Amino acid sequence: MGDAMILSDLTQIKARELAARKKVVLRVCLAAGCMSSESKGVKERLEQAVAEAGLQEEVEVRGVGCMKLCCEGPLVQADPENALYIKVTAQNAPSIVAALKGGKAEVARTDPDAPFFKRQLGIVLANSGIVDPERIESYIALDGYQALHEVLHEMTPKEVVDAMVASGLRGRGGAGFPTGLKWGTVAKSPGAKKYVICNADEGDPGAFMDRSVLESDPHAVLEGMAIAAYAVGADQGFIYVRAEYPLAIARLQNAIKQAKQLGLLGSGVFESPFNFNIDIRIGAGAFVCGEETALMASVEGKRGTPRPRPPFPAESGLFGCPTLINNVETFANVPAIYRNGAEWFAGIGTEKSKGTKVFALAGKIKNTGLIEVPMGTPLRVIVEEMGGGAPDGGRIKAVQTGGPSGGCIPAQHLDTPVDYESLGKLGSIMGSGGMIVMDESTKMVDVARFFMEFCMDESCGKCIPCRAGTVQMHNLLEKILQRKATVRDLLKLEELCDMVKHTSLCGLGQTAPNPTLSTLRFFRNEYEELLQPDKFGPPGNGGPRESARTP
Amino acid sequence: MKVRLATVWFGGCSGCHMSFLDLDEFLIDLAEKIELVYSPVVDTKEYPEGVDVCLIEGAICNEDNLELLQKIRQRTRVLVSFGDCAVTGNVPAIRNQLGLGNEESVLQRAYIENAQHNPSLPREDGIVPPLLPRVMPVHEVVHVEHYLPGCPPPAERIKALVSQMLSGVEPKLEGAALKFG
Amino acid sequence: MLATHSTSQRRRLQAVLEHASGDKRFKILEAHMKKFQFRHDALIEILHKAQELFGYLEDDLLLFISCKLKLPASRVYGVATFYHFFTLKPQGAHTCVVCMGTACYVKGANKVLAAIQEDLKVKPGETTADGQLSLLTARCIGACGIAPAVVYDGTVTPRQTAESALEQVRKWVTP
Amino acid sequence: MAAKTLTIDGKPISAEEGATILQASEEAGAKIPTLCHLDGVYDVGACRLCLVEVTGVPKLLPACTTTVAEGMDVKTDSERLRRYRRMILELLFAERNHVCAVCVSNGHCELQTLAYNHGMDHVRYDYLFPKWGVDNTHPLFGMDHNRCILCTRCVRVCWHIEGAGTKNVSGRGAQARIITDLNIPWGESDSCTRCGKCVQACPTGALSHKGSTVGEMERDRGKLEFIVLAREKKQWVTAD
Repeated sequence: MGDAMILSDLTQIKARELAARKKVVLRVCLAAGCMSSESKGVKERLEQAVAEAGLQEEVEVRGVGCMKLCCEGPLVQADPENALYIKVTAQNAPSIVAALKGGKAEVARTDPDAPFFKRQLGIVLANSGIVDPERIESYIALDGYQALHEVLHEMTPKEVVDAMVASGLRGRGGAGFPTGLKWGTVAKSPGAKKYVICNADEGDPGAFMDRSVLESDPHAVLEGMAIAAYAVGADQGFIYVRAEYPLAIARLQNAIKQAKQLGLLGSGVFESPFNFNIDIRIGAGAFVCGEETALMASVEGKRGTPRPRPPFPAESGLFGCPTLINNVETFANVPAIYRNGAEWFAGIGTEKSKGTKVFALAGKIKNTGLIEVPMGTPLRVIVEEMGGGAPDGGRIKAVQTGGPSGGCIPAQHLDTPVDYESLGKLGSIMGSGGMIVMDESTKMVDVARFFMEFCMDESCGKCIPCRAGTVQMHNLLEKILQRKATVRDLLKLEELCDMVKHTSLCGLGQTAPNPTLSTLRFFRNEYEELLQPDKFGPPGNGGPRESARTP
Repeated sequence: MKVRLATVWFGGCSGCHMSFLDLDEFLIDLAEKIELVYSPVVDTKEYPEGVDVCLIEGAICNEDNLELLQKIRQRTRVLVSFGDCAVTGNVPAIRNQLGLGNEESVLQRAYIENAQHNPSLPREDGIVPPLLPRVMPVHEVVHVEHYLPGCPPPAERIKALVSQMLSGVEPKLEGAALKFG
Repeated sequence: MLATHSTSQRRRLQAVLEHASGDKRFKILEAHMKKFQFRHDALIEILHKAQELFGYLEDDLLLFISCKLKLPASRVYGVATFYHFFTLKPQGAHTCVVCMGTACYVKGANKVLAAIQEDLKVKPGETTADGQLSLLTARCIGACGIAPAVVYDGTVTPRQTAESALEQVRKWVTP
Repeated sequence: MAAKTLTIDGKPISAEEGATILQASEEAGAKIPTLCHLDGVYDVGACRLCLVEVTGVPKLLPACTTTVAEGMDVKTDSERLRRYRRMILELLFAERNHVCAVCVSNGHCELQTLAYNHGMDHVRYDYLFPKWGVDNTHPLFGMDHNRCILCTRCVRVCWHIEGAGTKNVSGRGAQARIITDLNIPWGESDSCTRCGKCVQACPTGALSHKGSTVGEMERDRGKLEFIVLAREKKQWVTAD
């Protein structure tokens, strides 16, 4: 570990970094999506082409994080002319380099001024696609870790909490609990030892926001955690990441190492009395570990089963100590809030939902990828304007938000502004940010069954309503799909949904009925079309028995 | 007018009917109020139309059970699942644990492996009904109005339920009177 | 250390420890435990390392971990079977993980999976008879932008179809 | 310790600070149904039968893990609670193979008693008829997984009172099951001290003394209480 870092060191690194900046930067996406389309090879070939053209002094080839339009990857952006090349292959490299000296590259391009990009507002993803996630200097050059310095030297922990309250930030993990309130509770909880945990167990199928943030800008998360730790009085942090995200894990490990080397993590950060270390804990494939008490059990090396709350983690969490748990996106918002001020943040979004939200746009939509928009942006703007609508002239039928805990919002409600309350009113939730677009070919009962199967498989088995209830609900949905169910089965299903929702121990069970309830609410006819006449049912169910019965 | 009562015996040990006979002198009171139109203890071949109440013993195990049960539902006002086999599947349904296709292995075990004389499978089209792939409690097949659990339900419990029905009140058993087993 | 184990288990444990002394992988694993000061809360990290070294978590390995971390064997087994990432059976020489996340599902991942199942006569979670290929499913690998995605031997591959998937996996199995 | 005053089913009572609603209810004479709760071991709040309504709290709260608060207004019984409780019991009966007629605990079973006390005259959900095994390898005890409701009482007494850690839960969801050591036959386990506390703790016929036949398995819960009192409070008082 190096000597304690001071502010002038930070500005020196920034100055050095800016001085070394070359005239042209070729940015190549090295996030997991583009990596799977060989973007690493593209980067190597570009470097080679730059060398062959003798342009090393003028051109930098930089591996960066997500450039958002994942469906068109691998993406390469050429600055300063702002050309965005799509579906780039290694063979395209010489042409792209040649075009830097004038002329046009023989590579497909997309319009960087299209609504998909122009409608975005980057706070969490501000650095994504710009910084090199593997070099801390690249982050520092964009004023990284300045907020941490300012917080440590110019604010008391209480002032930090107050500013967070004033910003109006709400947890981005799903439920939208006010972050400042959470920080304040942990800060006030008595205890010599406290923990900060970053929940990076992004388990919702169809969500990849947190993966992208970790792969694209890991230091923003580390800085956010450090600020939070100072505010609540913690000296140890954990990041709980899914094992399914090997690249994110590697980049986090690298980022932690670099931050430690520069003294931005460890003891006496910025010559202050503040000590903070971060360790990574790798999940092992259990969706329920996204629930905070289950996550803590898993960090403790146990079976990831949730426990009743209260006591809340803020009072008694990891190893029985007060613990702050926020998710990746929440922490990634933190540095910007302290850099630009709480009022700045509170000025974005709606009255009750401040700031921006990152969504992973996927499914039956033309432009799939990552978007960050101000809270309150209508769904229609997201799916039609930015997403470009359904591909191949199809019609959008519904948008699924909140994954297995959320619901399907039908097309007639596309003008709903995206904020916590509005989505809640439609029986869905904001969730972590997965947004799956469904077109006319999607069968809603099948979607409900898909999510119920997910919850059934992911139920930890501890509480009865979730363990046994999801099995029965799944069987009923299966029976309906097989056209073997009657109206009695549908009633049974609805009754079970209500019971499981209100009696399950944790969020997984409590929200497991949501996709079924929301499709029943908006697409009930699709269920009813599959029902069979109840020939041997009770009177009134339309069976032929009516006439045969004695008076 | 007398209440037209039927009792039927599906997949069960007939213990529930034995318990019914344990009603002793109450049977004499009963005889004045009901007409027994169909039962293992009377000689009626065809389940009649217009039955008021039918007590169903046993689980639904074979195709004959299934066919007759559906006919009973069409021709009866009030069905009572009579005893644990009818209510839960009970012992006959234990074969369901063997999964689909257990019919064959169950017959093999009973009629070949455990046979002391002339091991052979009982197979006679139109005479020996084929087993269903899954044994079902009665309410899984048709709607049932009332349930009378117990293995067998004690005579007192049967008396309570039947008396309530005959006096025209909505039958209701409570507490330990609903005990399985 | 051995007091909580039964006579039969103790004999087995001794055999495991003797075997371990000649196997470099156990040394690496023990060094990893030492890094965590043999703390109980490191159990999942240790299991990750063990699976990385040995490919799967066989009983003897779990017994070794339980003994070294001084945890009840039942607890180690309970944790290892709770998390789907851990496998207690040997895996095939190659792995094919079909992502069944929502985005992949609505774009036809179930058809890809069905085609492989049908063609290789293998169910998810199983290995082909020749031991060449383990077919697995994932709940979402976060590659929704390039759905449907399949991971072949650790390499995420975008926009798969039944045909492209079969072409890949047929290379691995003996026809 | 400070006392808290609260209302349970309309009846004003006072309870010690830190007491659970379940403990306070006993004094108020309200009988809240439980399955996973066992006096003497820590609570897990898993069976959800003890859920109660608390005025001003939108969610239902488990009485076994929720501590009393000043001015709390608790309802332990309502049409809705009874409906939910009955459904939970039905789900349990449908989940595994609970055949009361041939069960060692027939007549002495907590699950069976709760079922009839909640008016469960039949199970509306399809029985799943899973195939679960029986472990009869132990010289003294038997374990029938068909009758297990995963309340984890046995796991907790083995860990918390006996300290052996022989039993735990493997797998998850509907596949979860109680295991012995490294999922070995119970009879081969020597971490098992044969103390039999797990058998005393079991609410159903899943754990039994060998040789008991239908309806013969009666338990002596007082023994567990006796040990807990002796161990934790150093009081050798036999529970009556």
